[in-house]
Amino acid sequence: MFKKVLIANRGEIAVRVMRACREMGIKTVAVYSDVDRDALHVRFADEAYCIGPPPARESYLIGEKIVEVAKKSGAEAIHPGYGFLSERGHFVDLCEQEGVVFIGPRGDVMRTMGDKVTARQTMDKAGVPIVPGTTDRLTDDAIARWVRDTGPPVMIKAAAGGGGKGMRLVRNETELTSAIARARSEAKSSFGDDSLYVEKFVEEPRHIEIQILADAHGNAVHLFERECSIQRRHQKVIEEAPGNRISPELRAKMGEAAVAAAKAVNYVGAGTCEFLVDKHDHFYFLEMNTRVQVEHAITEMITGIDIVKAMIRVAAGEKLPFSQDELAIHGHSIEARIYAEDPDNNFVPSPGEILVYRPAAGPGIRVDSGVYQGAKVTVFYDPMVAKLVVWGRDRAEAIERLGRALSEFVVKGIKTSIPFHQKLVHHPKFLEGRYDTGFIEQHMAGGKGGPTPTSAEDSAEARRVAFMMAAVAAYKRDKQRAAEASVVASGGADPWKSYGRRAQMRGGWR
Amino acid sequence: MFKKVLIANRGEIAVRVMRACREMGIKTVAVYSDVDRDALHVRFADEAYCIGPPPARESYLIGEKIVEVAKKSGAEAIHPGYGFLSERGHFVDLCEQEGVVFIGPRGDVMRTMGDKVTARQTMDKAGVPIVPGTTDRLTDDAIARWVRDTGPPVMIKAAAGGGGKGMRLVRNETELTSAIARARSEAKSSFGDDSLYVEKFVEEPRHIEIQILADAHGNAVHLFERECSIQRRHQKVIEEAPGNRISPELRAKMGEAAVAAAKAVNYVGAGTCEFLVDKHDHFYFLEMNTRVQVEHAITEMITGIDIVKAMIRVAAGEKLPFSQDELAIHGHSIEARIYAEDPDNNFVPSPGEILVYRPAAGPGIRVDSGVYQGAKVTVFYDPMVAKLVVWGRDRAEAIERLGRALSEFVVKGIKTSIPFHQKLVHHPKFLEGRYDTGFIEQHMAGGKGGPTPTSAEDSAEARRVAFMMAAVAAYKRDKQRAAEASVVASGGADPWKSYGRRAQMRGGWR
Amino acid sequence: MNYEVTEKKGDTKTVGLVEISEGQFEITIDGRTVHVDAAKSGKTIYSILEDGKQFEVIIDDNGGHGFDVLVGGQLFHLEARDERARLLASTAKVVVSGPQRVEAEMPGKVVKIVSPVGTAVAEGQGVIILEAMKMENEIKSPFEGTITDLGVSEGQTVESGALLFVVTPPEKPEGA
Amino acid sequence: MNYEVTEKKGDTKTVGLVEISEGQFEITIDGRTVHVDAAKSGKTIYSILEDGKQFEVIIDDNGGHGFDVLVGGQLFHLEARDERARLLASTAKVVVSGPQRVEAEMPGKVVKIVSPVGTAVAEGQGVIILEAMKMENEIKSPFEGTITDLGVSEGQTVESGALLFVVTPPEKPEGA
Repeated sequence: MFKKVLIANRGEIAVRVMRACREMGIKTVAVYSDVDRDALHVRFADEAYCIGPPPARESYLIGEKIVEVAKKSGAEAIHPGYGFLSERGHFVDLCEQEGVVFIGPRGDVMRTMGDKVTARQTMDKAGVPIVPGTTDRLTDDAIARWVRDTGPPVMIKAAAGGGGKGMRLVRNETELTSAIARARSEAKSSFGDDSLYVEKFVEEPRHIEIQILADAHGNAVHLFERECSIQRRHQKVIEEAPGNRISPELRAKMGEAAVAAAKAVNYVGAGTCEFLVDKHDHFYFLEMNTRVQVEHAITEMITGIDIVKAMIRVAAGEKLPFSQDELAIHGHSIEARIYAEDPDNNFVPSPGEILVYRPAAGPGIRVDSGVYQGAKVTVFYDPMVAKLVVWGRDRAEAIERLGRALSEFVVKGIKTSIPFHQKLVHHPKFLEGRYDTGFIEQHMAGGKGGPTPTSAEDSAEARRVAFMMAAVAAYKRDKQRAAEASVVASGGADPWKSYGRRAQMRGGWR
Repeated sequence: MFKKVLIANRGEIAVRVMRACREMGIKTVAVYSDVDRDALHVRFADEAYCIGPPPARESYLIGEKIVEVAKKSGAEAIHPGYGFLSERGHFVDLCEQEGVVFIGPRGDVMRTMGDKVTARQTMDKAGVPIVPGTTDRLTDDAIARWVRDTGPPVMIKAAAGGGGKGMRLVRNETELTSAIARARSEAKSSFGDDSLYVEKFVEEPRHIEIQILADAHGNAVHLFERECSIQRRHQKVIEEAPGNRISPELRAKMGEAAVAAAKAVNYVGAGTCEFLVDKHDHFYFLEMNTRVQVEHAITEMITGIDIVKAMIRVAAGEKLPFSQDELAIHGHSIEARIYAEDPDNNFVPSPGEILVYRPAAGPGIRVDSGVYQGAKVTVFYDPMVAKLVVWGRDRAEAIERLGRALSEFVVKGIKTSIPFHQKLVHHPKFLEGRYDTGFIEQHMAGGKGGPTPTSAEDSAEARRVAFMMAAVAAYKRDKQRAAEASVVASGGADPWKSYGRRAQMRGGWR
Repeated sequence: MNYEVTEKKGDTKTVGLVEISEGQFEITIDGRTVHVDAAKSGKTIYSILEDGKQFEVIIDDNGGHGFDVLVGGQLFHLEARDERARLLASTAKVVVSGPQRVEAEMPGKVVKIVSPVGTAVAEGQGVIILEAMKMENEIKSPFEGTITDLGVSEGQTVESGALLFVVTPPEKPEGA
Repeated sequence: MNYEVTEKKGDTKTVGLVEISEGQFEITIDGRTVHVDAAKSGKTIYSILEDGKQFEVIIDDNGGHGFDVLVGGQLFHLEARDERARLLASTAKVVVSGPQRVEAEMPGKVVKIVSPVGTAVAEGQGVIILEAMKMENEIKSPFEGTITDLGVSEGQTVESGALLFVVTPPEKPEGA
């Protein structure tokens, strides 16, 4: 086993990986940008090295610097977390060249899965169902011909795609020409590659993904599914494991397909096969994520398997310490991502200092967080500050716990998505477990709508208390200002400057 | 189901019960003493009422006041937690008279189990093995005769006993007369009842207890065992579930005995049968706790059952929602009790304000706490501030997690038992799982000894850093004092008073 | 003291308030007077007790008169104004004279200068567009005046606290 | 500046310390000079970086010269003294004259009065035994002198900050 591992990431996932390492008796090396000297992941590490200025492209994305720190500090392996360098094949190659173990699959596997057309070809060959469509890069004419033959609706997609870019839905043949042109131009500017392919559009799709783990000795298992259909602008908001309305047969078939996908590319490490499931329970391979996912924790809750530890073990050459038949689903788990954003103001990011931080706790609650009271959320990185993960004996209990946990989770100083989650977990459609990826758009007005999380009576009571307390707060501030004013009067502070700040606060910043 | 429940307790258990209520959609009523206005359990409640001055006998122990609050607020039931009124039969009777449901067994059941002689008689009749000895209140002569017939070592015990009082070990017949006299006088002064009985002394005893749950419809199940042998002065320090070296056969036999004990008294609610297990795997009924235990959480972790919710359900007349064959042990769980006490100074209590509170978190960790950053720990109540509960797929992983969690758990402002736990979880005897109730006395010099939790190299490094940082802290304070001194010089503070305080701090207070 | 509390796009209520002792208030609202025990423990979140009912209340002061008040999981955007505050505000306005600095509240990148030096601006008129956390924010002039200096240029990255611009109010006739 | 740091029943080391800038120190210990970056983030716990090595350090100031320092789960009881502190301490001693009040640091119950009014006490001699949190604590005289007043009687319950006793130091010949 490794004696020292470098974690090439920040925030909650860096802390998560360090926790696994500490439990395994492995020393950890953190890297940080100038603005992250006080970040939680630095405090959790045995060693920490600054790798550059705040923008990620000048620090967390510079593979050469990170490999250099690994070699200097004597770290034998690098865990990339998610995001940043986690799915960049060339970084994996660099690690290999420099003799540092990359905790994840090989670079060529990443490249195969990173290119959507190649991935589709590979999966098709391995017998994994793919969304009906082409497995080649197509000319405009070829796309038009395919659409004419098959009929709309179709999705035009960039081969190099990701993050919803270079993607266009065509519901009508008249839209086709302009859709192709726009997809190509977006693909060119986003990925430097304007290759396109085309797929049938799956109606009312549900996003179901299968977690897999594979070692270098030919063993691969799946850890069942997660349902990630609750999305806002292609960003996952709430995930559940197991999924809703997944029959044991469908689960088994999808699990086998995911393991087949992994074996087809000699996959080593943790990975996720994302599938679309249509209303007839047909499933189609969408893409494979070749890293640990944000939502891996809910799978850990229902299986008892520590996925990060397993990743480290197989990267060190060990065999998977469990087989498929030792794995079972135990209860139900849900994750709510807590973002530093203002749900009442179109989800704009909300940076700032966390003045009060009281995470939920108690039975059935796990919080993976990258912050602490007094920490600063900066503008430079992903605004996710914590993951609230709950477990219950069944889905009903998990939802009750999630509601309870959200009601006790306090973050003051920045706005968070907690109030939005509270509305979501009270929505009848969510409670029923009948939703698809269109849920937030259709049933919560894109996040602006949704039910009141409390009874009408409690709600009226809360409003009355809020009015009273606004008056109390105003009173207290007036009192304090009066006191401060007298201090200023006797010399000291610079009223010119403080007026400027105050004026600005009233100004455009919100 | 109840609409509103009063929680007649404070601290972590009050918060724990409120969490269960909130998940069940039940409103909660807190009671608090004058010194607890800012306590966490008040902040978690929907309603809160002051019931008197800080000393428990003037507030939390006055059943009449609490029942009055329940009736005034419309609470249909009272959850007593542990300690305080939780095992006082007369309080249960009072609730019944006043038409408020007591969440727990009937008053007569409590009295049966509260008197050790009656409990022994009852268990003996039910076929539950008791420690060999007498089941009657004995005269001095009768005790002497029994000891002469059986031979030492024996335990002389107060019939009304509890908390280690009125109890004397007799290893030699010459000690007998004085032991009887001292046990009687202690029993008289502690319980107002000098009745004694006598038991064989069990050598190298392990403390194994069985959690049971029973409803009012004649159903009773056990939730397997907990091992609570790690004790310091009869106070549990670390608990594990399942126990160590408990064979499936022994587990089944003890479980059946505990269920038989519950059925013998028509028990309703959650309860715990405490057993002593000797080195030959013989087990003996010790006593039954007729309330929720501090350590119930580890059983929740390995079974997935929410014990507090089950208590509330059966008190409301519902049937147990699971049967014995639906219950299974899943993984391993350990609890470490975090006390506000100074392990380096003979475990003296350490009250004060919690300046920094960063509980452990992440995979496999549950913290049940009654405090928060800024909370004050007072001298009036139990010094337990939090329970750190870990879960692992097996005991090894649970211990690794416990070690990791202790290393990230930060409480500043008061001293806690965390450093003591860190030594404990690195002790080879603990790691082996081979220990009895004499462990801390024999292997850790009563708490003063024990291994260093880190390697010699890391330890030396930590010492060097500590020396450097003591100098830095002294430097910073000198700097600040110099700054303050100049303020004082210009008028304001009272140096006479501040000297007095400083001098006193150097004095006898630590 | 009376406060006028207004919900964004909602009700306005008059809230009467008397502080009896530290944290203890007599509050009149909706024609009813209640006793409120507002404890701010650990200098953090309020615990409110009113006739036995307990609420945890989190208040974010947005500057000006705005307060975001979170009660039982519900967020209310409120403005609270009292007689004296109105008075103070008008007094403050008179005090403002001479050039005023406006500084960056968070680090970001200057995307565009909307009002270059010499522009006459109204209160609330945009001066600079700053990108932070991938969002564009318009930095407005706090009052009427002329932009007399810019601390930044387009494309420049600024730190928190950096001077963005200076606005000079129009000179007022004496006695105005 | 040089500090003498002593572990309770252990080593004494001389620690040389230069503050280069806020939180940045050059520290000489065991004959080696290292650079230490001591960040106190969120005004709470130190994060120490020394040549890449990271330590979370929690320091409790016990008053006087004592510091309890927790590093990597290990607690060290240390005393740190510098030249100037010694000087200040001796100066402080001269300042102490006339009766000094000793107050209760936590609420408790007076179990016993060990040194009644009129008792001559040495520095560190017990005066009162106070029970708090079920433990008995001996409250000692901070210096040599005579007990000239008692604020409490046996069996009495006291609040934090209450006067326990007054001790008057012996008069010193001038110029001593």
